[in-house]
Amino acid sequence: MIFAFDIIILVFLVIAAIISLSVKDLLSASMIFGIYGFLICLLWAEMGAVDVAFTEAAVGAGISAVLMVATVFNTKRKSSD
Amino acid sequence: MQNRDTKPSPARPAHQIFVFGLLFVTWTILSGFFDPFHLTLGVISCGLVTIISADLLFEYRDTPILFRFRQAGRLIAYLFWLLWQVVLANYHILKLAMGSKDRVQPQFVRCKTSLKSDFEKYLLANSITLTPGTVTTKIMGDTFYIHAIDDVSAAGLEGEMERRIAHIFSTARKSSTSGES
Amino acid sequence: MRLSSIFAIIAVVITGGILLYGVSDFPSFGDPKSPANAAVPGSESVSQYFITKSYKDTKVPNLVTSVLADYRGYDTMFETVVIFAAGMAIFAILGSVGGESQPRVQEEESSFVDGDHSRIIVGTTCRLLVPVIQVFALYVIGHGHYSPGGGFQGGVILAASFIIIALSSDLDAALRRLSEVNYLRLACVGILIYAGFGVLCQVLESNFLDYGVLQPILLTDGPEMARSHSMLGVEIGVAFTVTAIMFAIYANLSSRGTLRDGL
Amino acid sequence: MIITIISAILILLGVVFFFGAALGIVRFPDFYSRTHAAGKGDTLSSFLVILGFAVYQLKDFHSFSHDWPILLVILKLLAVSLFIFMTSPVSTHALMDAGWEDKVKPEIGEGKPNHLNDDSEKF
Amino acid sequence: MTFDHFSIGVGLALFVFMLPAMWRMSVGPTALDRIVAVNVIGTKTAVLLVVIGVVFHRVEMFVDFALAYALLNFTGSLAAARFLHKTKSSSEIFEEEGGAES
Amino acid sequence: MAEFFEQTLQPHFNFWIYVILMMIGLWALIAKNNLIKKLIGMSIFQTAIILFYVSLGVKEDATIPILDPYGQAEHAAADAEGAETEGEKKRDSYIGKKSPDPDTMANPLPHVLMLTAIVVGVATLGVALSITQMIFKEFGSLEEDEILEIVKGGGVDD
Repeated sequence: MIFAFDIIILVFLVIAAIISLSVKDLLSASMIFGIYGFLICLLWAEMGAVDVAFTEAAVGAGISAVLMVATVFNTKRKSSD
Repeated sequence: MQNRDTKPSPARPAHQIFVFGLLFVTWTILSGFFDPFHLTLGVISCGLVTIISADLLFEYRDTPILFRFRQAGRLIAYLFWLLWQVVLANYHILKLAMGSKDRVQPQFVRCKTSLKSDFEKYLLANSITLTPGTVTTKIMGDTFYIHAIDDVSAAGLEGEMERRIAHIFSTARKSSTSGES
Repeated sequence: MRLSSIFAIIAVVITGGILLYGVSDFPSFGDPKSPANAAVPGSESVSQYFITKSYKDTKVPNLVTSVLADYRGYDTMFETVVIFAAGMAIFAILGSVGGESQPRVQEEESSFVDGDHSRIIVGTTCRLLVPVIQVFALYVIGHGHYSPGGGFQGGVILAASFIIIALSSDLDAALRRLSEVNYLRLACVGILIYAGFGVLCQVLESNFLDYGVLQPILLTDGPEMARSHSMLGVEIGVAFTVTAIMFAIYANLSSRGTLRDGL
Repeated sequence: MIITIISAILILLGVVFFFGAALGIVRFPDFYSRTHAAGKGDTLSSFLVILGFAVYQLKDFHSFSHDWPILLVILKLLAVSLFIFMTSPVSTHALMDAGWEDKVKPEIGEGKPNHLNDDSEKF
Repeated sequence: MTFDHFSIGVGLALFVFMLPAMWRMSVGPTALDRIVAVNVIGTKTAVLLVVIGVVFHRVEMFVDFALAYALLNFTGSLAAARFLHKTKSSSEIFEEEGGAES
Repeated sequence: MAEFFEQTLQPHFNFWIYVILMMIGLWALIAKNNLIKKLIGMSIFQTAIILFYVSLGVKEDATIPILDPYGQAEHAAADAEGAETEGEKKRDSYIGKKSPDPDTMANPLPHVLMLTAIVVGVATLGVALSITQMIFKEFGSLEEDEILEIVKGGGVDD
C-alpha cells in the first residue's frame, strides 16, 4: 500500500466517473469508462492485489471498452443527458 | 486487408519451424523456468500458436530464411538510428510546446515514395510517425499524406529515412517482390 | 427537473448517509489486526491459515491461485458456469430474433474511403503482434502458480487477440480462425475439463475436487504436487471457457447476432 | 551507486519529456497538433523511464550464475517499451485518420499547404 | 532520500501530468480529443505499474501486467477509429437537433 | 488540519470513496435517462463494491500475496546453512524453514472472491448490452421516457 498514490487515484476515480456520466456522446462516454478501468487497475496494483489488477488490466484494456463501442455502433450515439 | 486473406501463400514447413523457434525464444524469456515440465508446456503452447496463427508473422513466405537474418541485423541498426531521431523529435516538440503559439504552423504535405512492398511502407510510415513533428495520415498507393506541425518538420521529410529503409531490404527485393501482387 | 431525478437524489442521499454513518465504525484502513485479516480472539482466522499453510499443502507459491483453484474450487467452477450461462443467454437473446440481414451495413461499405493506410499500418502491426499476444496469453495461463495470472486472465487476453484480428481486418478473418462451432465446442470442453477433474476424484473414492487422490494417475511424488498439477489442468479448463465466451460475446454484439459485417 | 545515478538521470529525462507532452496537450491549437504531442511525448518518455528502472535492477547483479533472473526481468522491461513503441504510432495514425474521416476541421497555418484537402476529391 | 522515495516522487509527477489529459477529457471540443486523452493516460498507466513494482521491490511480478497493458492498450483506440470510419461524422450527428439519428 | 488528516481522513478514506462511488452509480442507475449510461452506472456500482472488499484485505507495509522465489531473507538463511547447491537454493528458497508471517502479506481471500467477480461482471455486462441492442431494435430508441411512452401508447408502432 502506497498511501500517496492511494489518495490521488481515488480522487481521479471519482472525477473520471463523473465525467463519463456527464458526457452526451456515448462513444466518448464508453472510452472514458476505459480510463476508469485503467485507474482502478492502478488502484488494485497499489493495494497489493496483483491478481485482481491483472484481471482488471486484461478486461479493461482489451474487452469492456470494445464491447461498449460495439453496442453504441449498433444502436445510437447521441444521448439526451 | 481482404487481399491478404483471400490469397494465402503456400505454408512451408521450414517457415513453420522458424516461426516456432522465434515463439519459443519469446516463451523462454517470459517464463524463466528451465525444468522439463515448463519446457514441455512451452513446446505445447508454441506449437498451438504456430498452428493457429503461423501465417500471420511473415507475409512473404518465399524469402529464404538466411536473408531474414541479414535483414534483421540491418533492421536493428536502423532502429538505433531511429531512436536518436526520436530523441531529436521529442526535443523539438518540447521546445515547440514551451515556445510561443505562433511557431505552431500545422500543414498537410504529401510526399511520393519509391518503396514497393507493404512492410517497407509500414516501416516508413511508422518512422515518420515517430520522428520530428510529422504523422502519416493516409497512404494512397505511393503517396503519403503527412500532417506536419511546423516548417522544420515538413522540411526534414525528404531523403535519408527512405534511403536507409530501402537499404535494409535491398538484397531481398528481387525475391520478395515476386510474391506480391 | 424530472420527478424521478428528485426521487433519485433523495434515495441516494439517504443510502449514502446511512453507509457513511456505518463507515465510522470500520477498522482503520491497512490495519493488520482488523477482524478480516486476523483472528477474532477465541477463533481461528481462515485467511491466516491460507497464508501460513497453503504452500505446505499445495506447493503453489501464488496464494491466490491455490485458494482459487483448490480450497475454493467449487466456487470457481460455478463462476465458470455463470460465464458459460452468460454466453448462452447472449446467443438466446441476439441469435433467435436477429436473423435478417441489415441493409444499413451495405451503405457504410461504400462510404469507406479506399486507401491502403488501414491495411498497411494497422494490419501489419496487428499481424506482427497477434502471435506474441497469444504466446503471452498461454504463458499467463501456464504460470499462474508462480506469478500473477491464471485461467481467467490468460483467457481474456487470448480472446482479446482474436478481437484484435477482427478489428484489424474484419470479423470473418477472426471467425476463420475460431469459428462459431469451434468456440461453442471450446466453451463446453472447458467446463467438462473442470468437472472432469472433480468427478475423477469421486471415482477414486474421495470428495469432489479433492485433488490429492489423483497422485497415482498424475505420477507425481506426493499428494501436494498432485494438487499443484491438477490446479494447472483446472486453470486450462477455465481458460478455454473464458476465451470462447469472451470472443463469442464480442462477435455477437458487434454484428447483432448475425456474425457478418460487424464493427 | 553509479548505477543509481545513471538510472535517476534517465528517469528524470523521461519525466521532462512527459512534461512536454502534457504541456502540448493543453496548449496546441487543434486536434491534429494535440495528437502530435500525445503520441510522441509518451513513447520516448516512457521508454526512458522504463530504461531507467531497468538499469536500476542491475544494482543487485553480482554473479551470472546466481542472479540471472534479473536479466530476464530487464528483458521483459525492455519488451514493455518495445511494445509501446510498436503500438503507439498505430493508435496515433488510426486516430488521425479517423479524425479526417470524421471531418474534424484542421487549423492550417497561414500560407501553408493542405494537400490532403486538395486531393481528397480524387479519392 | 532513498530510491523508493524517488520512485514515489516520479509516480506522483506522472499523476500530475495526467491532469492535463483529464482536463482535455472533460472539456475537449470533439470526441477525438477525448479519445486522445484516453490514449495518453493508457500509456502512463503501463509506466506507473512498473513504478509501483519498483516501490514494492517485486518488479518481476508487476512487469507481467505492464506487458499486458502495452500489448492491449491500442485495442480501444482501434475500435473507436473503426467506429468513426463506419458511421456518419460527429458534426452531422450533433448539429441536426431532432433530425435523423444514427 | 493535520489532526483531521491523521484521525479521520487517513484511516477511512478508501471507505468514504467507496460510499461516494456507490452513490454515483446508484444515482446514475435511477436518474439517468439513457440505457447505456445506466449500464455505466451499474459498472461503477460494481467496482465500488469490489473496492470495499479489496480495501478490507489491505495491511500496512505488507507485500503482495505471492511467496518470493528469490527472497533476500530466505537467501540469507540458505547461505548461512550453506549445504545446498546453487540451483536448489534458487528453486527451493521459498519453501522456507519457517512459514511466512501473516502480518507481512496481504490477505488473499478478498482477492480470490473479487477476481472472479470482475470476469463475471464483464459477462453480465455483455448480456445487458445485448438486451440493450434488442430494446433498440424493438423500440428504435435508447431513452427511457420515449420507450415508456411507446409502451403506454399501445405497444410498438411499426
